[in-house]
Amino acid sequence: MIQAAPLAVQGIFVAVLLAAVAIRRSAPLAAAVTGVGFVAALCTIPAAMHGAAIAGEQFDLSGATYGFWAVILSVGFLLSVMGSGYWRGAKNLPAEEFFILLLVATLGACVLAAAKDVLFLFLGLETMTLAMIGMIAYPRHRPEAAEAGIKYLILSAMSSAFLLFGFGLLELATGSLGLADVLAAPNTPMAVAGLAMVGVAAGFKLSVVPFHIWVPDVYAGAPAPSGAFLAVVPKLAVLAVILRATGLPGAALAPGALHVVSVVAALSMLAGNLLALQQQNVKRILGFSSIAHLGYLLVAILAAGEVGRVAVVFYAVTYALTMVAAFGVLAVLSNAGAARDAETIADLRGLFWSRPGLAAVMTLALLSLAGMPPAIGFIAKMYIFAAGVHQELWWLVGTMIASSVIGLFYYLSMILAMAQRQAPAPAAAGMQAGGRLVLGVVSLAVLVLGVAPEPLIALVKAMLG
Amino acid sequence: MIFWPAALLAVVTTAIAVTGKNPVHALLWFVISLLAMAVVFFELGAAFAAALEVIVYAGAIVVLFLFVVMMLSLDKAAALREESWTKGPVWLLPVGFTGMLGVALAWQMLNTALPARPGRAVLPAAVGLKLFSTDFLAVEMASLLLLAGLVAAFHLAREAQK
Amino acid sequence: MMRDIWLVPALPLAGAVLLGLLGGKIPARLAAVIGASSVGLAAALAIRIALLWFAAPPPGDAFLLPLWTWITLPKFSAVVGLLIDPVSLVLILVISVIGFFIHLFSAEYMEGENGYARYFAYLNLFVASMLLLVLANDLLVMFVGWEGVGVCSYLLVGFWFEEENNGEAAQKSFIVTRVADIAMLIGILILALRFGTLDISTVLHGAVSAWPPGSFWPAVVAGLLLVGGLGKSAQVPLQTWLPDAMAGPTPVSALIHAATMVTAGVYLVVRLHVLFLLAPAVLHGIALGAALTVLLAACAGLVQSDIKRVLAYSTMGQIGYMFLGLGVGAWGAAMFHLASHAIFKALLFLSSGAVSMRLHHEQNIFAMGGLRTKLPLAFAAFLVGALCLAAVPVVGCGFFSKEFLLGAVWAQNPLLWGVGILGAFLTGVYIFRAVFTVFFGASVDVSGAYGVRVILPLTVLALAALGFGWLQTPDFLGGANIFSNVLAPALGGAATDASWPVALIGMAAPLAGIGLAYALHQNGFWRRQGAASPGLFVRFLQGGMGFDALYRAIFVKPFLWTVRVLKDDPVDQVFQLLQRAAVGLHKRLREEQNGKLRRYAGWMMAGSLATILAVVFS
Amino acid sequence: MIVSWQAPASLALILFLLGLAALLARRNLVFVLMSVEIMLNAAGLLFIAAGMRWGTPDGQIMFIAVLNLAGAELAVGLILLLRLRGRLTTLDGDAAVLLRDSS
Repeated sequence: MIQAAPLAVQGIFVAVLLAAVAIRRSAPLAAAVTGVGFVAALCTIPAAMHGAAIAGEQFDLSGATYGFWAVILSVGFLLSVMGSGYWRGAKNLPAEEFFILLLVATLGACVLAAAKDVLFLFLGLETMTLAMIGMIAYPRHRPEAAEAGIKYLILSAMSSAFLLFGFGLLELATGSLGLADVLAAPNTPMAVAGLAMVGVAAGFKLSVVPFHIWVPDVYAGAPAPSGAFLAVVPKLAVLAVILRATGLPGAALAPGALHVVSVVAALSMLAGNLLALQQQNVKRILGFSSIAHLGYLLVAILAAGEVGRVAVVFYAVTYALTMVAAFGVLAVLSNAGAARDAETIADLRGLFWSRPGLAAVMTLALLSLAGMPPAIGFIAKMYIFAAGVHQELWWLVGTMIASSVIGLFYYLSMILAMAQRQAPAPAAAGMQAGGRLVLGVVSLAVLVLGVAPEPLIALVKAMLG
Repeated sequence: MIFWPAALLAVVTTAIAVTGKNPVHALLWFVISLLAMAVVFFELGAAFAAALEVIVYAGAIVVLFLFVVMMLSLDKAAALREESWTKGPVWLLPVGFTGMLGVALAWQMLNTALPARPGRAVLPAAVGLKLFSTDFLAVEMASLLLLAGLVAAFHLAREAQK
Repeated sequence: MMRDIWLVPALPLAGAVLLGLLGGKIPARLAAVIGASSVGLAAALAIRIALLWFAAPPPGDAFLLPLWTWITLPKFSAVVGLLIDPVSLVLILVISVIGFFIHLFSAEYMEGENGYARYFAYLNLFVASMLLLVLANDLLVMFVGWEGVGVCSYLLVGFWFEEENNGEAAQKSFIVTRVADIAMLIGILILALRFGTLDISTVLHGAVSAWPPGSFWPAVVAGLLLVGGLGKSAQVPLQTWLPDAMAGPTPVSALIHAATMVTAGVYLVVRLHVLFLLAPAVLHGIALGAALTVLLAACAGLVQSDIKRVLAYSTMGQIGYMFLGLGVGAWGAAMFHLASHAIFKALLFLSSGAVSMRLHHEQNIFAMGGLRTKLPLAFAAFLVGALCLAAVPVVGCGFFSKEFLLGAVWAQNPLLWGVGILGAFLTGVYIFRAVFTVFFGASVDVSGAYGVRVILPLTVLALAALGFGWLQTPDFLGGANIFSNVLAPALGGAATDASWPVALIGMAAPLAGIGLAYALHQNGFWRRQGAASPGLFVRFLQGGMGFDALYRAIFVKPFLWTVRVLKDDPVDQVFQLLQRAAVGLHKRLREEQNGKLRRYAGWMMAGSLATILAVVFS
Repeated sequence: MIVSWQAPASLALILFLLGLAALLARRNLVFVLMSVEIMLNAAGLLFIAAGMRWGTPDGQIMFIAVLNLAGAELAVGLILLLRLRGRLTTLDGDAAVLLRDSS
């Protein structure tokens, strides 16, 4: 079973980490074990890919899955490095559990991304969600974190109930819990209702309009590294599932459902950007921005075809890199022991003067989010645009352009705020060398891949086979 | 046919539980509802699930719930507040929404003619065999899920006990 | 050697990166050396390439250096490459050489300021973006430079911004240029969809073979691209951002107005002139808008008291002349005016900066006076610049380029030529208003001496301003055609010379303007105008002294109109309406983000219900 | 002993809706958590009904997974509820509005 080695390695490292924490509580050690775990899992991917193909029942071990695993594990690794710096600021808060939760949540996400079966899909999803709740509410001294945690817990449980009821209906209609069987269900009313309920739950996980309402509060309440995880990993995993599902034979959506998804995409793009307009809290802005970005991604999913699929994966990678960079800047600026993170625009004001490197990374991230060259976001948006034009989804493409314009306002006003002259803000406590390393790597990727994206695109194409 | 009375009991007790004012009473009604559900499971031939429903759900989960609620030591003011929070109009929109959803789902569900085929009891042995052969990874995953909950709860609870 | 062209934008870029990374860790002196030398090396390289080029032009008079493939889509691809042809060659020379002198000047001007290294980083990035813009072989790559220029100008304009009052102004200028860029992007996208590539020569060939002249699509595309160009070049109706951009340090204004940024619109039209020829209606629009800009800028220039604003409006007006030339198809003349304007406008800005350096960054011309003797170098430099700007015959490059340009306009449309002459007259009035007010009359106290980093740029630029014009002279002054011959392979042959009466009027108009400015200086009108801020217009009339009737016809009406237009700018209103609509929607939407869990669950439920019902019953 | 699939499926739907209505209506977080449990339990019942209809053990395995989640989630939920109560001295879900758009 070399093919599932990345999962096994992660599982082993969960056990190793638990043992390490049990023997000696030390945050640097826990961070190191976690980081090594992610790297080890990443290293097994090439070997796993070259293992003999097997027709497993539970996991879809295709190139696309390995691709998503690689991205998820990389994000996990980056966050483990970032987290080791971030939590150092909180003196009375043990950080070891954060790394356990991070490792478990990532494993859950990997299982979800690969699941071929409702049982594993559900278990992976909920493992990830539950660990994430712990990560969101992690700073115990912040009431906002607890509030964000319970809001996320209840609303995600509500969506899980919808998901389960939907799959229940689908099982009743088809007699199977295999994802392929369920999606190829005969078009009976019961199956349609089940798919609709599953779609609602997917909408929650992707946080698209009208299931977006929890996003800003939870992003704002979560500590910055958890916010980055929340913004990136669940979406990647769910996208992996959706991409696989839409690629299955006989999985074409009914025209009615297509229209619903189109409307959802358009509303997400517009509402996400409109909501972000006059916000003062950067985490909220990133939350709203993520809503809009998932709207763009839905356009690529609707476009389907080879271009659309490449666009989905490429955009997902772009989004992951950019969000990690943006949240990473906040994490480096923040002090985990404080009552709140450095998260308002006021905290960023004058950053170009006090911390030019950080400001440059943030600018790059914001340009990428805005879809401006030379950041990678530009290429990613071009791809979605091309996919939409290819399929002649004119009004969606038009909405995309219009909402991108709205988006530019707040992205660039943040850049302007950073460029404003002000007395330098007091530097955040703690040496966050790890955080800075992460930012360096990520921003380099954002820039280099924005200028020369061909290698990544070739890789994506190869992965999608 | 003990199914129907059990089902009726489950619905009624659940309704009482969710509309209740006193959380402790409501949880006790919820226990009865769960027991009635266990009976329903048993009637459906899922004896294993019925046992789990009694032991784990009614026996462990709700009892944990009860402990916590009792720790909260709710007073008279809380009861009065609860009274004002559950007045009639509060229910208008929720019931309207769920009603519409219910009609739609019931319509879809009952309009579907599944091929005629008698239902079949699934014995605990079959469940166990599947669980520990092909689905053994699911057991591992479930343990990880519990681990996630455990670690999160452990971390979050620690200071509260201080 | 040609293959080294990539170093020209890469050197300033490397300088920017180096300065950005090292930031405050290196001494200020070293930062200045890195900043100036990177552009200086680029300039040297550009000159060397130009010399090689003139010695032996490559076949086809164009050299393409493909770098790498940027985007490959099924129906679209973009290759990053650099294209040298006469047009881009002239522009990289202008940008890098003038950019170098501005860097040199900045090194002294900005001494002791906070963020010295960062300032040079931005400046280098600015130059690099502009070089990329003009060297790009592909519209998409060009757009990268285009946006880079925009971002850098924000950063540099924001360099001095204090916290409170920048929001409004920055937002406004941002909206204006953004709308322009989006229009341009849409135009580019149409081309991409139609031709599957944005390689400029492929697109132009495709356009010529696919679209008959005067047809619909070229007009639409040219119009959209033009909107982008108008936005960057601050032409009516997208001019409103330019006065706001005066908040930055003076050398930045020099860079924006002379070598980079505002000329991008002109370059865009010249580079794509084949496309614009397919859309005669758009060309007519360009000419009309340019005429309007020339007049508006001249009128506005007459009433400014901030010296940088006077120069800002003069830029608007001079770019208007270039567009006037473009509107009548005189591409070469427009390019010549671009180059000559770059020289004398850099000179004007730097010398005005040199003046305000010695006056504690004072910029109000009425707070100056009599500086002729106290700051002879600045005076001489500013005077040369002003003579060029006013197009005083034979003295400076401005005369030759304006003569060349207006001659071409006359051949096409005498009416537009008339507007141009009127503009030339007004230009003479307002720039010499500034000259007389600042350098003559009662004197103010100044102290300090200039270092070599100020003297050298002023001297070199002044000499260049005096000499550059002789590259292209009218027949009665020798008829040199060096400049237009250089551009001929890319832009076609030289324009015809105007007949002597026309040339004579063209020469007389600025002189008349200067005379008027002198007369008004002598009777103290300008000073009174400056002293009376509220009742400005009334005093304006009172001080007329017999010129009332003339004023009423020439200044007053356009002035009133200008004031009205600028007061509640109709274009601005549209932008504000859009902004208000977006903000209104935003407020409505955010009301639902009230933090209440039950409300959130309710929204999720409503969304789920709507989704499920829509899926189920469709 | 075995009934048709319609009866348990309808029962599951009714319980699901009861839980949903309570989730939407109740402000007391104790009841909200209980509603979540009811909804999850109803979904479990549906799986069991489906398993019965097709005679496969999948339904019951899903039920066990759901039960697993219900327990773990409740534990975390209760802890968070205790924390919030410590700060807010109330169990009102609508009172936890530290995070919102301050308009």
